[in-house]
Amino acid sequence: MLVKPYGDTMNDGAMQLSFTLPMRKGDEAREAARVLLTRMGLDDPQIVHMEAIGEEFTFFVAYGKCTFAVDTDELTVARAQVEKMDFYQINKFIKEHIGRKIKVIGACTGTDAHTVGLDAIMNMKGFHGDYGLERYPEFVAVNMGSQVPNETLVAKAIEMGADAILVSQVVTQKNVHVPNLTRLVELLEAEGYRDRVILICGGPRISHELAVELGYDAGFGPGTVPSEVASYIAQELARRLAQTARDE
Amino acid sequence: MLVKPYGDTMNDGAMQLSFTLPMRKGDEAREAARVLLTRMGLDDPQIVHMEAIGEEFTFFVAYGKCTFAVDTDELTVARAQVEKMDFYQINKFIKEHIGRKIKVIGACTGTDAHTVGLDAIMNMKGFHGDYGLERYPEFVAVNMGSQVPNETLVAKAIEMGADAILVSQVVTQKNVHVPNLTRLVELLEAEGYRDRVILICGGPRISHELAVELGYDAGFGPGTVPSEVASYIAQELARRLAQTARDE
Amino acid sequence: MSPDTMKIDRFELDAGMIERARAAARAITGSMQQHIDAHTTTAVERTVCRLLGINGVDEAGVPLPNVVVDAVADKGKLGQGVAYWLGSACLEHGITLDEAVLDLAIGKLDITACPRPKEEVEKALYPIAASAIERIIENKQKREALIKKLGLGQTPWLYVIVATGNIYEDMVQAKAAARQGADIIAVIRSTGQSLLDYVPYGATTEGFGGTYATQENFRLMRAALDEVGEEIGKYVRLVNYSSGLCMPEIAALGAMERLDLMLSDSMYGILFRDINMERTFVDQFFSRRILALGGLIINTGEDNYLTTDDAYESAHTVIASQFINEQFALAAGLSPWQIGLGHAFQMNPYMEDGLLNEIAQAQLIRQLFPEYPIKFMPPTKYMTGNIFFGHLLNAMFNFVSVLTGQSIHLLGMLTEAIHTPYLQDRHLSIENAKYIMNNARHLADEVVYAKDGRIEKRARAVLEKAVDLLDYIRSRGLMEALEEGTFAAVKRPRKGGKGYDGVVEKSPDYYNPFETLLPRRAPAGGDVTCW
Amino acid sequence: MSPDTMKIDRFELDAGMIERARAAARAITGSMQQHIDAHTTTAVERTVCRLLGINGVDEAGVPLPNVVVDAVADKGKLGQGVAYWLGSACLEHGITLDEAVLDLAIGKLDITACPRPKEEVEKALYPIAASAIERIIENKQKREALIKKLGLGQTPWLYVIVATGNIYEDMVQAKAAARQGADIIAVIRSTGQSLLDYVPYGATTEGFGGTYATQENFRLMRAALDEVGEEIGKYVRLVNYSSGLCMPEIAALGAMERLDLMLSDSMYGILFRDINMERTFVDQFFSRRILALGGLIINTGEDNYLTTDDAYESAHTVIASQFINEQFALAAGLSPWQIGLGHAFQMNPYMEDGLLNEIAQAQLIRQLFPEYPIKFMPPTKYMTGNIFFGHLLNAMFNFVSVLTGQSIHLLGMLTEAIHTPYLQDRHLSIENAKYIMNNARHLADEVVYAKDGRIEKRARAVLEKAVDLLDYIRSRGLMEALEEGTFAAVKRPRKGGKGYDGVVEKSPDYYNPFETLLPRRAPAGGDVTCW
Ligand code: B12
Ligand code: B12
Ligand SMILES: Cc1ncc(COP(=O)(O)O)c(C=O)c1O
Ligand SMILES: Cc1ncc(COP(=O)(O)O)c(C=O)c1O
Repeated sequence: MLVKPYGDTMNDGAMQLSFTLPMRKGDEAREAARVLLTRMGLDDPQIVHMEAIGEEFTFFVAYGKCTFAVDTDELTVARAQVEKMDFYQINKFIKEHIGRKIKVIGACTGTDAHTVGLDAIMNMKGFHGDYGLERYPEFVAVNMGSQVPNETLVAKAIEMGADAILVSQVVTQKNVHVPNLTRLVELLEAEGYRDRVILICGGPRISHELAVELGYDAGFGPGTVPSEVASYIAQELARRLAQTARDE
Repeated sequence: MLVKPYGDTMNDGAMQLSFTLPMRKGDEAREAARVLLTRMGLDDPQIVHMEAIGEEFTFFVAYGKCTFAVDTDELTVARAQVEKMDFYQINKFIKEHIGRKIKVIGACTGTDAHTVGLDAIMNMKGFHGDYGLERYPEFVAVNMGSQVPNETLVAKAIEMGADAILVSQVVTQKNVHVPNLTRLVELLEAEGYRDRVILICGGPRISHELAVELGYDAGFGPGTVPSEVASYIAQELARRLAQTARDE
Repeated sequence: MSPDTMKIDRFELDAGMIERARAAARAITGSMQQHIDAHTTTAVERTVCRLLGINGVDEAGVPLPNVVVDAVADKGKLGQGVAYWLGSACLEHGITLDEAVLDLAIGKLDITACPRPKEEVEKALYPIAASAIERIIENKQKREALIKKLGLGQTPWLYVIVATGNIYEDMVQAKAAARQGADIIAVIRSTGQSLLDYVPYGATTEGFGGTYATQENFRLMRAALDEVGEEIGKYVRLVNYSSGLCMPEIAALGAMERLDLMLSDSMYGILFRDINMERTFVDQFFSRRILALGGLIINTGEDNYLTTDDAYESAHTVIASQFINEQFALAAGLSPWQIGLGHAFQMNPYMEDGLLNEIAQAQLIRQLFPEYPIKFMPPTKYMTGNIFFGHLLNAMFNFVSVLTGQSIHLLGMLTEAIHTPYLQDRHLSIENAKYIMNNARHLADEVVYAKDGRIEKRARAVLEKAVDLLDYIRSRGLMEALEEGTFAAVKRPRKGGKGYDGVVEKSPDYYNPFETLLPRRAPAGGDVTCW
Repeated sequence: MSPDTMKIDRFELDAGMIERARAAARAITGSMQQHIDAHTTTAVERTVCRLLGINGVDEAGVPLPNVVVDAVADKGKLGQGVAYWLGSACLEHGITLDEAVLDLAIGKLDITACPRPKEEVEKALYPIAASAIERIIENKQKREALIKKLGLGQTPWLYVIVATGNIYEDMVQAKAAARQGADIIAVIRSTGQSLLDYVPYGATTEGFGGTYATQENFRLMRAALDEVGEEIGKYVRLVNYSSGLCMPEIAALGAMERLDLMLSDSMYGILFRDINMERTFVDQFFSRRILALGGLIINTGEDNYLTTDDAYESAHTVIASQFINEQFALAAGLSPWQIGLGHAFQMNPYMEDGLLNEIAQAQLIRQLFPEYPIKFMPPTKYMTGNIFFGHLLNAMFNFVSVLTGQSIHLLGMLTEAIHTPYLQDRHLSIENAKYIMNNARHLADEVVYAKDGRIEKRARAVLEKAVDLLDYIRSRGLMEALEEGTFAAVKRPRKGGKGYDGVVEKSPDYYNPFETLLPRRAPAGGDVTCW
């Protein structure tokens, strides 16, 4: 199916935009804004608001009609492959398929001090009425908290023999999280531990796609609940163990 | 100069968008939104909000980095050619260059009943402290008000021998103003009066560009003040009279 | 003060002043009643046709009520009333009403040819008229039953418009809005419909800035809302506009198709559509009697004054007009719970303490008309293309509404200055109202306004000016005042404007079966009678 | 009640309860003072260096204050104070301070080698220390003169952040913000700066989520704001963060470069940066004494508690912490007009009557601390990517601020959940605040809260819980309470956290020339002394 944005009529393509141009407010700035919108494939672009917001800056609000459509049949949705299970199912699954407790370690790495997201996944109380990993009898969960250097995390993970590492990255300005996340992969590889662990990252600007691109096994974005993460870890670990058993 | 949208750093290209897709909320809808933004030339598109707003509709707020730039040296700004004059200068100009009062007639045509904009230009009190045409001693201004059929306007214009016709169009949904404005031009042509009058339209969605495209001499958009319109009429009429004098 | 009246009686107002206002308004509307009772209009007569079941269009697509009324008017015989001639023709030729209309439409019959004694005609038409009344009453009962079963939302009721131009698209949007939390859905009419001297026919898919009001569109939307209402467990109300050259016809169609509210103002058409005033006063009376019977709530249009006039300077004209609309409404037999007087949040947002003035105005109106379902209209005048700023004006409007206990709350759209609402605009506006009203739900119970403070003083000053204006109108006469531009800064000539040729003096033998079947307040100013 | 106190004393509160709170807080901070007076820290000693004019970096880019302090610490001789050793070295070798530092930096000199009698050292260093004090006082006077000349904005003062990471880009944005109407500009620090145990050097152009706080950046921004201030005719104030491992150093740099406000909390670093508590309590005291002298306003960080704790459930922890911060501040010699206690608008926006609770809290704080420039922080926790909804939360926050007379109003950004502010975000936020505050300017004078109503009751309940908590902390001890997770739902071990190794017990011959030059309240709890 082809879809286009919808204002008040199917396929009208209506979109709202706002942006700033580093130009003095006036006819020329308005025209620049219009041309820009046209280049973006917007039909009938309307500059509905133009305002000076600093000596050489002009703020615009605009509407236009998007001329592109997306074929929904051709979309490929990147998402960690999991079958959703609840608290009880997960613990049962681990007992049956793993036969021992799963060890996980989590941290907000680098200079990041935003612990609320990681805590939501790891702490007892969990998130949105969904228990955190600490509450699962079949998980051993260590939460190292905020601003943990990658080196410290790797050392601790190896020390405890972690099956999974959970990294939270919330500050993403100027893409500061990208080198930090990459560095962790490099360190794990250097230690020869990368293949022995399920490596996961999460945060408001993290997508599964980005995570995979950076060398992680999975990524979790906004609104994630702990059971999704627990399901993934349990199933992925079971899959890997089965694989190893087959290989041997 | 090449300009790009500005968020917090020169040329970062930052833009905000919001739109609705006729799809059920979910990963697929998010991906469709992302693909759409990519097609529009937005780099690093971020879907920052996704919400179901009806059975089969999802609302998105997004940010992205525009990859297009506009060369300001190549912009051509469509605008009625006028030298700005004030109330006194205009009256003086008319006395000197026209030598008689200028007759103008205005109306909100078709089904449009939004008189405030036209009144702002024509009535005594004017707009933003700028007197309306009725106040000018050198103008004879007739305001026919709202919902005037094109036929009635043309008849009255011919009857009074109007030098300029001022049309206001505020309702523009489904482009209803376009056929209505076009029809007026056709009627004037049929009556052989088109060349004898300065034909002007105005309204919140009217641009000079559009006006010219539809066969008008000038178009005035939001924020227009009466003296701009008066300056234009006076100068344009003087130009035409001079032209006729030369031709004869 | 009981806890309940405390919520409403926030200001110390001079009761004598309020009584003076009502007395003046009663006098003003009372003298208009003579004119009203002495005239009928083409619109009223078409409405009689519709109530008698005349429907459909002729071969040229002209609605049959127009065909019938025009035929009678052409003969100059509308003074007797269209019902009189229809009844006569049926009796004369021994045919049914439908047959008479059919024959007339194909030019086979001149219904004005054979007048019959009025009593005979009355007898013949009474059962048909009574069954029309029956249908309207049944609708009213159906509504009451559904409300009892499903309930209504909390006040202020959130009222949103749909205006795609296409009734089927409107239905999608209306259902989405109801799911998002709207309590009331208005289908805005196409630009210019109010100037049509007929009601279009059938389902329509092409309107501009709105969707045509037709009986079929009413039916379709009613069904859609009933459906979504069952789904969400709330009776979702439907509104249209009983304004323009077809004011009473639309009222009748609305009553027949179970609409729940109608925009219905005694002067809006005069001021904003340049409809002749003599016509409007007659039409509004007949319309409202139908709405009274149907149990619809009317919404008056004082809010519109503030689109052309200044909301601070002319605040008193809104109040004065409300007193007039109130008296016209009572005269037409409407009950207090049906009288949704209108006002609006339209002060310049850059005014220091503007919010205090808005609170003063909204609270004053609440207190002057404690039993009425007051309709509060959103900011539109100062809305610009800056949707972010517009969203804030709407927020403060939502705040004032919940703080002052308004009843019918028309949601402002952040895109007001740009286009008729998109689906997402409506969503954002409903979200806005729900957040603020819930978050400030009981604030009204917790704040008291300082005695003789800025807010109370402003309310008193507005009331005083309103009373002075009413006294002035009373002394001048309402039509004369309208000629002078008293409201909305608009001047209208008594004999000018659209539809004046449709005003007809009733002849002494005028007959309209609904005159006696519809409610009205006894002319003496006593109780409502349903004769 | 005089008209002025009426504005502030909106609630009937039990005066005894308030006195109990203050007494408890005084006891809590009083027992901490022993620890404070008995210790110094690497940060305090570096600050001494900075005040003595030691600036610049060594060849490896290490700031000279760190080079000096580390050298002394390495010898285990920090207990005497770095000034003692510096003074000794100068006397011993007959060199200037600069020369001593230079020689030390290149490894030519061990300054701890030759201790000299304390009185001699004192005599040698006094003129240098006094001139540092001089410079700070001059800055204060310069500020006062500029304020007198240019004036300040109306309260609530609009406070916005710039955070591009690049000081030059920040200057552009700060000037634009000032032109748009901001009163106060904060340059947010780069993520992680608070954990650096040194202050970076020079102008910086690469920060993440903020711009490094350096002396040169301070100077550049101060100049930019002075420039735009002249242009717009208003003294635009500048803020930075006296938090983290360099708390007192930043205070000193701020005082030297005429910053006007400093984030300065007695416990923020402990709770939110896991900085050791023994260190923090020492550092905060010294920092604040410098700020007291410089005439800077401090802003405390109780607002942060509500980012991890629930704003409704834990409202009382904010109040309790404010009483503690107040006493620490008074102990450090700050005047009431300098004590900007912090709180925030962070309740769940979907809570019915949430706004009433926000009003109760804001008004309660206003009333408990009537003379203080209260800092009100915007909603952040419930901000999402829905910027339209976020703009509304900010609107209601702005409303509560003007309604309850807050002083320092940090503007919420509609893009809070997305990125550090864009130029247009800041513009929209300033527009939001200006609209609402102007439109509701005197509403505070016009509303009275119902006696024993929901709002007043809530305020009383919060106060009671706060007093109970303070009594509990008094009985347990503050450090113990922090170990238990009393604030922000965060537990910290007394001997854990960052920077613990920088805490040093003062030896009996400890020398710090500023001990006697900076203000503090006489330990007995009496008046402020500048010895
Ligand atoms: C609370 C908060 C703080 C608190 C943090 C307290 C704490 N202990 O966490 C305090 C006040 C200390 C703070 C400070 C700062 N903050 Co802050 N803060 C926020 C705020 C308001 C909420 C974040 C939050 O708690 N979200 C709630 C959680 C539940 O959501 P979440 O993190 O997305 O987590 C979910 C998913 O992403 C996922 N997830 C997250 N992590 C992980 C990990 C794994 C393994 C998995 C599986 C899933 C997962 O699951 C979670 C549950 O669904 C946001 C703004 C906002 N409203 O979003 C700014 C925000 C994140 N902060 C920001 C900044 C810049 C800072 C500072 C750097 C500012 C400064 N210069 O001083 C400082 C320094 C912090 C530092 N060193 O990191 C910026 C980041 C900008 C950017 N995009 O880079 C934001 C967006 C605000 C802004 N617009 O400027 N902050
Ligand atoms: C006031 C108003 C009304 C009043 C009009 C009263 C009156 N006598 O004018 C009332 C309440 C009656 C009304 C009714 C309707 N309205 Co209306 N109304 C508005 C409103 C709030 C303000 C318009 C206004 O007065 N602007 C102020 C003037 C000064 O600005 P302006 O018109 O742009 O004029 C300036 C320039 O454009 C220019 N200009 C304008 N005309 C001319 C002409 C010439 C010759 C020149 C040189 C310059 C010029 O100069 C002026 C001064 O700078 C707008 C929303 C908004 N905030 O913009 C909706 C709006 C225009 N209305 C709208 C609609 C749909 C209607 C209705 C059709 C709704 C309905 N179905 O019932 C009705 C019917 C009206 C009809 N038949 O035309 C829509 C139009 C949507 C669209 N883009 O098509 C709007 C945008 C609201 C909305 N979002 O739905 N409306
Ligand atoms: C009383 C009343 N009738 C009708 C309308 C709508 O206009 P129209 O009659 O053109 O549909 C309004 C406008 O809001 C109104 O207030
Ligand atoms: C008291 C205090 N200091 C500092 C900060 C800023 O954090 P950082 O110290 O990491 O720069 C805040 C946060 O808003 C604060 O409230």
